[in-house]
Amino acid sequence: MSLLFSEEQSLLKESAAAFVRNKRDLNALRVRRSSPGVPQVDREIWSEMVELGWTAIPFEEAWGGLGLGFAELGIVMEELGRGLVQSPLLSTVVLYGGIIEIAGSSEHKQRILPEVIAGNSLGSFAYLESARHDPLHVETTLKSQRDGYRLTGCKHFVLDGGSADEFVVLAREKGRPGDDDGLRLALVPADSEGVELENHLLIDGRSVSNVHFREVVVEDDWLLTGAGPVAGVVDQVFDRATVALSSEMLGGIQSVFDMTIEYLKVREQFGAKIGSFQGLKHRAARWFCEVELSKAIVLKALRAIDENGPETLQIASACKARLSDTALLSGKEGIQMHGGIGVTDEHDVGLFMKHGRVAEMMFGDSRFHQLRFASSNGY
Amino acid sequence: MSLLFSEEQSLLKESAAAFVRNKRDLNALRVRRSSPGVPQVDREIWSEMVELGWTAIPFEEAWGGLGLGFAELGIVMEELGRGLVQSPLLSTVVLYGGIIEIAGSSEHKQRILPEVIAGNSLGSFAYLESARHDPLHVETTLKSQRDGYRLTGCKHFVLDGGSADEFVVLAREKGRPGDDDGLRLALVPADSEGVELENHLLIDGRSVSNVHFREVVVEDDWLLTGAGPVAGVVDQVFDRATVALSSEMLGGIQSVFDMTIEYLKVREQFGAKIGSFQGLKHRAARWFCEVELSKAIVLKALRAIDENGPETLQIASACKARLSDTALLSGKEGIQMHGGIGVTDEHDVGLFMKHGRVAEMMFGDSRFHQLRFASSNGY
Amino acid sequence: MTKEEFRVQVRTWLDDHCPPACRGKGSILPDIIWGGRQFTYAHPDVERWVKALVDKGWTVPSWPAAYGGAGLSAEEVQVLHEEMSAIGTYSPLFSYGMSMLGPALLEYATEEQKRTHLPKIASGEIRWCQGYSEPGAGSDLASLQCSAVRDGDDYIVTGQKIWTSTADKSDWIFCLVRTDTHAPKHEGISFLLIDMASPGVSTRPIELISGASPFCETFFDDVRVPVENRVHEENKGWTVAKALLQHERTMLSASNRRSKVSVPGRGLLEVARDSLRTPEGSLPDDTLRAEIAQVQMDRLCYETLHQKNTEAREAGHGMGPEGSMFKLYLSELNQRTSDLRQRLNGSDSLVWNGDGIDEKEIAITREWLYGKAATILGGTSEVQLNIIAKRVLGLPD
Amino acid sequence: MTKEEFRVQVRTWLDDHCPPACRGKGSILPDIIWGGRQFTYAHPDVERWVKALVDKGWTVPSWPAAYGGAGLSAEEVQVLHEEMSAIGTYSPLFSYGMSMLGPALLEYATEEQKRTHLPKIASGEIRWCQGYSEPGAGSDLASLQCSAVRDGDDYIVTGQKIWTSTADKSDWIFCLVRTDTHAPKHEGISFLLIDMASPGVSTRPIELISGASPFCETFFDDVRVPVENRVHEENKGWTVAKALLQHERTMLSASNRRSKVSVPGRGLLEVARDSLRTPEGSLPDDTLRAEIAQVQMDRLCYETLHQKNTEAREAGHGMGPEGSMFKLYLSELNQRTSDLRQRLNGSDSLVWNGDGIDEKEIAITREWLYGKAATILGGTSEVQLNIIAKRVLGLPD
Repeated sequence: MSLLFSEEQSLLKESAAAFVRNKRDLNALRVRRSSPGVPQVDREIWSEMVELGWTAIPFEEAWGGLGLGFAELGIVMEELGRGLVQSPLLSTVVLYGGIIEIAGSSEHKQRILPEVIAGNSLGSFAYLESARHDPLHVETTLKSQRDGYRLTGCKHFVLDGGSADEFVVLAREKGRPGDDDGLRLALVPADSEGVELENHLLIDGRSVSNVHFREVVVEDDWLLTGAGPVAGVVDQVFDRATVALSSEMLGGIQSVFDMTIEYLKVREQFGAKIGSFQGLKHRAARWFCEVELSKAIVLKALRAIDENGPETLQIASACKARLSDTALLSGKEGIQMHGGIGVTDEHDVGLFMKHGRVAEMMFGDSRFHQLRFASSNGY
Repeated sequence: MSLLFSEEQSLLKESAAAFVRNKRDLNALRVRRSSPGVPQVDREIWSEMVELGWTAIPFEEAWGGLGLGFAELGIVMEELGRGLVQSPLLSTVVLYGGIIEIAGSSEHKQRILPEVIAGNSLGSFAYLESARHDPLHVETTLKSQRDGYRLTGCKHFVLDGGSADEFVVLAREKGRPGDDDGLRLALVPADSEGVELENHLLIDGRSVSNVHFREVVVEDDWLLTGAGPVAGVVDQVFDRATVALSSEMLGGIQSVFDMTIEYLKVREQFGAKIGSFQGLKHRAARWFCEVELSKAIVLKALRAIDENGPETLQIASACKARLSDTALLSGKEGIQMHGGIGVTDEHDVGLFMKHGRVAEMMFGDSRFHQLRFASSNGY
Repeated sequence: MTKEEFRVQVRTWLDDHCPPACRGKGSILPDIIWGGRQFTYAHPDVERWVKALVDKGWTVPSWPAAYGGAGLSAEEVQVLHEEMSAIGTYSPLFSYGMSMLGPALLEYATEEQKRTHLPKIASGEIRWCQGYSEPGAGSDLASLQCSAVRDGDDYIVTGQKIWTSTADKSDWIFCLVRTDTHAPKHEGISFLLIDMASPGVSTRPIELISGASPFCETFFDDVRVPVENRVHEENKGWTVAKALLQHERTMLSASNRRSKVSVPGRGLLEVARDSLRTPEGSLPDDTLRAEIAQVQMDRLCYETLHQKNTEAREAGHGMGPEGSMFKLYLSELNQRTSDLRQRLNGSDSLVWNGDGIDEKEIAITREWLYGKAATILGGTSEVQLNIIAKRVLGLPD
Repeated sequence: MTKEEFRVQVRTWLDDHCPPACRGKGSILPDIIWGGRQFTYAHPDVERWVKALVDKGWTVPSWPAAYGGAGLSAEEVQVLHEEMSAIGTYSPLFSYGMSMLGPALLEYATEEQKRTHLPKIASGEIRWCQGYSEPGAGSDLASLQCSAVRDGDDYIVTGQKIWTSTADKSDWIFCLVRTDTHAPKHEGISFLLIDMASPGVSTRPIELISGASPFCETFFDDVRVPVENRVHEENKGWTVAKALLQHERTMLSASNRRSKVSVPGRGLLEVARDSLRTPEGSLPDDTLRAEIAQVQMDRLCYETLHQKNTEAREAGHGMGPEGSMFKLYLSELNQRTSDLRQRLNGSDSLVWNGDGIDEKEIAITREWLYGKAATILGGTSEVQLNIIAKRVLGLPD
């Protein structure tokens, strides 16, 4: 598949860019961070995104979708990242909707996907139980009872958890933490008895929750798959999520890069523009290379998701590893090259650095993906 | 112990520096490399070193030594490294003599150490059986027979093996490759029946051998220790060897650094001295920091060997890891900053780069020592 | 008096004057007491201990007794530190007055200036802050614009300073101001001491990416400063500034104060063990083991180099421009360490606030963010690299 | 003719003209045939195949038929490559004449020059080398000193060139020479074509840290060169040189030719499996797994970027100064790869010669050493960084 944009894709990019120029409001992010309580999803912006059809992008037309793919969704994510515009696209469309699409029965799809596309229903994926990304480390148990199942455990870092209507929960029916066997995926409405949330605001303004499940009753038809290995589904979902997130990171990275290069051209010290100093020039040029490599691999990975070939996992991991490293570099150079002003809260570069840092660690940092890439290549 | 030189140490440094200025002959190294056959140790230079008392430095006066330590031996090694003057100090004094001193009986010491000090006897340590440094991976077997033992196996990368009169061989009496138990150290004269050598010249002009042992008869009193664990002795020997080698590396590193800084001051391009370009300036300054850190840790590690405290192993590994990294950096920057001339055989910088590369990998590269440091700190 | 006689004297005095509450493991002594007019002691024992030190001149033991010190030799100072360490105590009084301004005054001030200001620094009565940087003059410090125009026996000071650390809690500020706008930039600068209670001085705290910070902006709006508060000659302030920057770098390069680790909060290994659920033994991920080992080994190398340098200075070699190397390397090493620690801590260290989150939970995060400033403030890494290249390596301009 | 009609034609022609020995897995085709007067074919089938390609104009299919090409469009060239790939064959003729000089001649040469030189490049009859660098003019290419003084209808050329790749095997050399010593350095340079059989031309091979090399020094001792061998105007040679450097960078940035890996010898993983005694499954050391994965992922990223760039060029966007990025990144990536491979290979890759050692044993070592030149020759990494900073990012001088 070509790495260049089709005409439709170029138009989508323009429309997303216009939306972001309009909605971008970094001061609101600052205010939000220092207000008490953890904010909910901004329903107003969300409904505008829904109207633009973005929630429909990756779903089949049968469910009301546009039948497009990640090549298109990635364009939107990238533009959102450019302006740090937050939305539940990742939690609701990529994770929640994605899992339903991959592993749900047609009844599940019928019930859930149209509501996701319409923006009426928000959901998320509750999987993490450790500080570092380690999706198979599942201690949460799903126990069969005479009248259905009981779900017990605690999930960390559930994206937009405080706004979700329903969770997909990764739970263990048998085996031990770390086994890739014995896992199940269960749908759990957020208002179920025994579900309790602690909501957290992250350094970049995202919201996540710790979700406790205490003997929550899970009905039979809430289970997404048979008793087969769920690990493959989880891999597939994470491939999608890492690549969508990588697109968002790419947007943020480009903003930091652009604002820093611009600063190098105007800031004067020692009687010269600081961009004329070769020490900074060479670093800027190397940074440019990393940004260009990042752009390329994101394009390839988005297309790999859509093609769903045998190398998708490797490409997705190479993509997330690269974007994590470039985000780290961009945060570091962005701040360092801005000097003192760069570490003040009033300058935007710090917000982008924090956004990059959160995304760098989410769904596995570059170390994680190096080893995942190695394993998937058989070494 | 102070990290500054005592007056005696300063004098030793001066005398070693004078010797090296006198003996330094990099063209001989080039000639040697392209001559057929693998050369033996240069006995003439060796006898001059013996006369200067360098072979006696680390040994007790009881055996004819000077009763000094690695703080002093390191001074000599550093100066030798500065001029790439080769000698069997590492193989014969540090490895062979060192093992006898640590693990030999008093009969062994009586027989061997005075001959080592007098320069009459050369020896080496035959331990390696894999491409990467992995001293416990020992497949060579030592089997008890009615009339003594039989040694069978092949050792790689035996330093100055072609010139050695005797080897200390690390062999396995029981257990499996990788076990730290069941190892023995045996003395084997080089002219024993069943000993066969393949001699190799390394890229930096050092000589090493593959030594085959085929059912070699080993008499009881050739064994250095009881049947206890030898791994501790091996660790101690490698601590000494890595730190002595680190000193030699430090000398080479400083030569490359000095010649490159000098070149930056004289070479002109684009109408200016290339040392005036900030891109190179900043890299030179960072390189300087690494060289200074290397100097400091070598001093500390040499003293740690002499004090033989509980943290010796950690300090020795930190030292070798640092010197390996700095040697790598120095080879890279030394050549890159010299430009085209730096990759020609006629320029000296390449010889120093090769010397650094060999030393970087010998006795474990920085990865090896990172993990050794971690293990010895309990994590 | 021999070294050992002095040691005995110190011991006796400590026995008599150091309250048990200020010693050893359960010591109530705070890490640092900055002093100043806004400061009050939380505990009478601490007050008693500091007063005793002040009376003895041992808060600044190497300064002459006439200026609040005790005139001790370097060797005696060493003994004093050793003996205090031995009973687990120290002199908690610390300030920019003691570490930066004091040494500069000793070198450049008039006798009257020394007698006026140094004893109040030694006793902690007056807290000082530093007015160097300006918004337009960051790395290029000497391009500063804050002006002082002579008017009779006063200067009229107008302009803005930034990164004036703890200005809102300080009593006086030492400032670089421009007294000649026509001279080359290094030759039109003077060094002034300004009472922050003077009319026209105001401060505003700076919020950093890590949240509230000790840094302020300080504004001077036609502030009158007596000419007698100028240190050294008019337009020769850069000489004083350079000496002072050297002291600052020396201070920043000390990897730790009183052997407390410089990066606050839980150690790397502790975080890794929690995060990887491995309370003891080998950690399950070799790549992380290697990364932890690398920063630990680098710190060992750095501390060794620092020790070597300290020994060399004690043996009479001066601290030269290589001070830049210490500032450069330590700030970057600390950044690498807290970056790794935050990464090991995983998703836990991405939280800013919310249910059940208190300051302790986000200490690692705040420290990581705050540490981003370390390679910028006090001279950027780039400036340090320039200094090393030029003044240590002698590379051409 | 439609694309598909052309495809059918190509297939038929290949069926008729490509000998079975030059196709598929067991193909006897060498990687590259450089041609030139010193060259002779080792196998008649190879000679037959190359002659057929030459007759058809398909060694340089996009060049006009009048100059030895076939005048194919970019799309047709693509089809040609696809069809040759499909049967496992290719056009082995390759030379600096084809990749660098030819495109420059097409742009700047006179009609007569084109008709004289291009067909002999297309047929492989004449092998060309490049005379750009000089000992005193490395990165600063334009400071070259080799002089050409006009004498009637000739130039008299005197001076030295270095890094003249394969000069000892070449027939002609294209050279930058100084024709005006008073003009600014870029404006006194001319571009000459010199027959190496001319009296006064001599060459000497350069030995590199990796051993014997294709590079030479080339000396010009009062060499007479007819004025008609100057390409473009006198003193305008830098214009030609710049175009040619662009072609060189494009060539160097192609990660591989005909999908063979660019780093010769055994692959990283193969070496690691041997060295770690792990013929299959997960390698025992996570740090090494991570390092191998990193270079493999970086290569994937690089190849993707290269593909994107190629697509953009095919869609009509020109190759701009970002060509520097490809040269920079690929040379460093290859260095990292061979550095890691050599490290994985451990003590085996430190050997230079001795008992039982042949060229095959030290291939990894030689390649690693030879690769050190990649970030220097063809424009150092520093020069590429300068170009990116200035011409791509627009940073000020």
